[in-house]
Amino acid sequence: MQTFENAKAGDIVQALAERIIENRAYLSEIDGKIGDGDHGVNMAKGFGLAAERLKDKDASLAEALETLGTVLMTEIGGSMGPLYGVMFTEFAEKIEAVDAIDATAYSRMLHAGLEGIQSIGSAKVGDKTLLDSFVPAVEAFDAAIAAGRSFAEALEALTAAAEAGRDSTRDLVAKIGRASRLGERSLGVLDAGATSCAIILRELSGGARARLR
Amino acid sequence: MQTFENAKAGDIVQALAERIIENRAYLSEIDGKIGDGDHGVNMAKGFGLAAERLKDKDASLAEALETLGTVLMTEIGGSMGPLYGVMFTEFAEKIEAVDAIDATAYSRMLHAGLEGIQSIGSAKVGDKTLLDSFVPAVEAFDAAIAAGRSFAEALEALTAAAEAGRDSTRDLVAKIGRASRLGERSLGVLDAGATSCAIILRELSGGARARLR
Amino acid sequence: VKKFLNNPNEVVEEMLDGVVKAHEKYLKPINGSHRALAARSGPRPEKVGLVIGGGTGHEPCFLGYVGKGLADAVAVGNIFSSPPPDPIVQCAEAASGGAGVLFVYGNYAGDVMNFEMAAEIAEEKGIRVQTVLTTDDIASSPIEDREGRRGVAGNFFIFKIAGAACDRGLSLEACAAVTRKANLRTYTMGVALEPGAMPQTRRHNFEIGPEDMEVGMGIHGEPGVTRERIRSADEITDSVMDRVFNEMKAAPGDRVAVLVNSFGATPLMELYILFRRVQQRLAAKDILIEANWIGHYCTSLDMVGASITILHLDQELSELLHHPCETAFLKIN
Amino acid sequence: VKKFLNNPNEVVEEMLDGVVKAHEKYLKPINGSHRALAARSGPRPEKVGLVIGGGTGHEPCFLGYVGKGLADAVAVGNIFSSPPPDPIVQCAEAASGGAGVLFVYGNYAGDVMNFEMAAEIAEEKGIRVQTVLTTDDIASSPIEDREGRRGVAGNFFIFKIAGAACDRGLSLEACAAVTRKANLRTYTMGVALEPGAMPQTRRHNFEIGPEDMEVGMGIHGEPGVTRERIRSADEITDSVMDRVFNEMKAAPGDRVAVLVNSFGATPLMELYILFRRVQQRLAAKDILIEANWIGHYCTSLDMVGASITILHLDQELSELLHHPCETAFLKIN
Ligand SMILES: Nc1ncnc2c1ncn2[C@@H]1O[C@H](COP(=O)(O)OP(=O)(O)O)[C@@H](O)[C@H]1O
Ligand SMILES: Nc1ncnc2c1ncn2[C@@H]1O[C@H](COP(=O)(O)OP(=O)(O)O)[C@@H](O)[C@H]1O
Ligand SMILES: [Mg+2]
Ligand SMILES: [Mg+2]
Ligand SMILES: [Mg+2]
Ligand SMILES: [Mg+2]
Repeated sequence: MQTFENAKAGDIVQALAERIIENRAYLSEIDGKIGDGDHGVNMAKGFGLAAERLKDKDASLAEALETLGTVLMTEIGGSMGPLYGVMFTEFAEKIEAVDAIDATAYSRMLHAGLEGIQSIGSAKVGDKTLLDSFVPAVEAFDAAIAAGRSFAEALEALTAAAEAGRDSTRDLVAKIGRASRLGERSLGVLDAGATSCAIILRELSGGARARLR
Repeated sequence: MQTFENAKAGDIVQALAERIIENRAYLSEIDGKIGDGDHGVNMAKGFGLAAERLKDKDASLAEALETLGTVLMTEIGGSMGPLYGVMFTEFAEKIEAVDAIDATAYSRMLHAGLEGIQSIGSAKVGDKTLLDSFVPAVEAFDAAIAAGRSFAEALEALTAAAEAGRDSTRDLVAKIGRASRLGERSLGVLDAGATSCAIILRELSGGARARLR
Repeated sequence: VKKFLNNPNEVVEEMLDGVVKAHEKYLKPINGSHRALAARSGPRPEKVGLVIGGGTGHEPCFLGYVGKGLADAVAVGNIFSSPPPDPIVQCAEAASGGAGVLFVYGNYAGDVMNFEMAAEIAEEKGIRVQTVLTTDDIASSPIEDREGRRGVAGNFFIFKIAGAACDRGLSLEACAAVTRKANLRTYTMGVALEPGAMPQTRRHNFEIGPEDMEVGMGIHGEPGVTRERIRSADEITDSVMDRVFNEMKAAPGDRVAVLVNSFGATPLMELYILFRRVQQRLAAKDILIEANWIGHYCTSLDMVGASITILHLDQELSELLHHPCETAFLKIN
Repeated sequence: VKKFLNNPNEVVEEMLDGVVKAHEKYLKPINGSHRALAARSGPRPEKVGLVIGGGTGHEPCFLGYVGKGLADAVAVGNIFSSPPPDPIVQCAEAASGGAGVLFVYGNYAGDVMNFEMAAEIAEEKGIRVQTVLTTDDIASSPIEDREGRRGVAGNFFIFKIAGAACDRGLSLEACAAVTRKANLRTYTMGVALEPGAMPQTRRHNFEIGPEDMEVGMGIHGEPGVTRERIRSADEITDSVMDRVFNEMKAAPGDRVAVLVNSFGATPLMELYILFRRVQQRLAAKDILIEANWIGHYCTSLDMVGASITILHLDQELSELLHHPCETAFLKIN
């Protein structure tokens, strides 16, 4: 059975932060089309802060996720502070005690994060939010495992589903949050949160996959 | 000796107002380059108001000039209200008692207007103001008469000199008023007041010339 | 878009440095942080504390309304982003005089999540918290979904009423109730002619065509509810006032307060032209303007546009509106 | 450039309709005219009357500073144009309480001519008039020609001092003297990033390149004194403050009042960033900011830009600055 080591895998979060910072302008541009344009700026601020704290810490994945979650939750504000804050905190909590993370633990982690988001945000799939990336990604992961695929394959399925989910937001009318005021006018553009969520999931899963033993 | 009748020549002022109103945007555009852009707007407002008052009045030139001068002086404000206000009021006063206006009366009128302006404005030729149109125009008129030219010829000389004077402002550095703050930056553009003054003098003198007997 | 800036990433910090120096008469940092500011004279024992807050980019909202008789503390977020829970909790603690704390803020997902977390933490610390969400933007949702609307410039009136109620020593429940009433009687609609630009990008998020305007504009630079052809000031005002009259059940003789608010770049001259028509429309219905404010009260960076807010007064609201206050941007005596 | 307008040719009239309705608590038309507005409580027997005025497009200058403790009457011109003598005379008559009238206005050719004619007429009517021209714009002429400088946002302080002197019952000569002193101790410099646009044309008079700014900008949309590359907010502030320090002979321990003024479209956020640096520069010289104002106080339509004004206080000016006043845009108590 494939697993990856929790210890020292905090680098994954560093890489994740780099990706978000790289995409700062892009994410704000997307948010600007139907939102207020702060998504990339705030995300980059939060992830950058966390990356700084983690520097040279040799943290485990759980520790790194915990740091990231806490920074987002306590220092960033906006929608993303609480939503991604709770997500990463839940991620961290679920793998805290796991040394070698297997598919089951990974799935448990994903579900906990998802539930965290849903408990404070109360959005549903189809509302044009990050859930449109997240939910199909988790489903694809679980389905792949249930179908007997390997952890690595399931991670690939997860990434692909997250990105398909992100792309699906283009054809959705926003039902929640800022963009929902726009009604039909929100059609035709990606959701900013779904886009950042796809980036996060790709990086996290890619990092895990590269470490599988 | 050529003269023109004061009575009913108020139409000249009407035509003058039309010219100014036509040039509203142009005059403001020139003023905008090195001034505050209000010259055309304010001139058109004042001349338009006067034209309205004069409508169907069959006024003499003196009466019409008096109306114009008073409207400018009392209702327009800015630099042009007092300057052109005093000029037209002085014009009116000097020809008030003259039925048939000859070159001497016309010259007396011009000089009175000029002195009026200088008494309140204290600008000199070369300062890049309307005086750069006005002063050479009056000088050209007087010189033509002194040289034995006809009233009609002198009026033509006046117009030509006013326009040459206007053009000369392009190469002047403003020494007074708003544009003087710009120093060398005021080079290369016409002075707004010199431009409107040339329009006024052309229209007035053209109207007089057309009525000469 | 050109701006007076140093490091665009430090724009909020630098602004707050300026704010804290400029308004030290009214504001003091809580525990040294510029993200949680308390009124120098405001919080006092047995008075309900009023905590407001939200993102930056709306100046003088929210920090301009902190002081005696108005808000006791303000939590300050990043541009167009709610503050995180921590400064909100600090505000609650600073504002608390033992009689509970009232949170009043605009109804946005981010603000709701962060203020709710803060409220939980404050409750755990023994501070009773009640919350009123402002939802005055009548363009943002149909009347059936009044609770889903956003809070925009009407904040100004709702904060004022809340602050006065607190200052008069009402109970937490009574303060919340009258603030809720003020919110229900406050009607705002905004129109933008040009979007603003974030300091970090100095570009417009989106463009409004040369002949167009965004109607139902919020205060975060996001597009409005509909895009329409630009019309005359009176026609624009009429369409706003028609929407207001549709919801506000005002009878002849009723009194209102009016706020004509610039979104940032629209100058006073134009606001007065809008106010002129607002006054005409109200007068035609025999509705009296008891007080008015015209200027920059709740902005969206350098957006070109304006909003009109009507507060439908009753005796109680009128008294609270005129209750004295002393803050950096609103003084009533 | 988009604006909220009806008939562009009636923009001043429509604005004044709005102003007169909005501020009827402070202002009343003199003889029914909106071009001459008197303070409802202000003029009184034996008090020197303060008359201010100028063109429109500078709102809240000048009409926002009329009321108890400040100006007694304001004469209102067209956009960027001095009022004609008649409304100024009406203001003088309304403001006169028998102790003379003080005219305070910016040093512009048009204003000087119209106010001087009005002063003559008022004198003929038996009203003693003294005049103080404001010349606070340090960029507009070299120090040798201090009297030739223009009056810009420093008007705010100079009017305030003049109004307080009048309200305290000083003689006409004493009022003029202290106002003159205030003018001599007031230093302003402005920078524009984009020009404004006249309502009649809705176009910029001239363009400022994307990387450029106009330095030494006045308040009438005319180009500034020099065009420079745009720099950081701190660098801009430094160059202004260097010019101010060059002229203001302030010693450590001296006190000043500061005005950071938006020209129209520049939002508060950026003004605070400028103020932050002003404060740092003054503090480094041990100069104390006794009071500050940050916002839209003397504008130029929708111009993007800001000016910084320093009033070098002494004991007398400080007392007059803090003297109570109550106007639409300045309340001190
Ligand atoms: N209730 C919610 N549940 C899940 N995601 C949400 C919710 N509300 C908003 N979002 C996500 O947040 C994103 C916007 O994030 P951001 O721009 O940082 O915050 P804000 O909208 O407060 O400016 C949206 O694109 C959407 O994906
Ligand atoms: N002292 C003066 N004497 C003669 N003409 C003057 C004087 N000052 C200004 N002008 C003229 O006034 C013109 C500007 O007029 P206008 O734009 O209407 O007034 P303002 O400068 O007050 O905006 C200048 O172009 C100049 O020709
Ligand atoms: Mg956003
Ligand atoms: Mg001009
Ligand atoms: Mg936001
Ligand atoms: Mg002018």
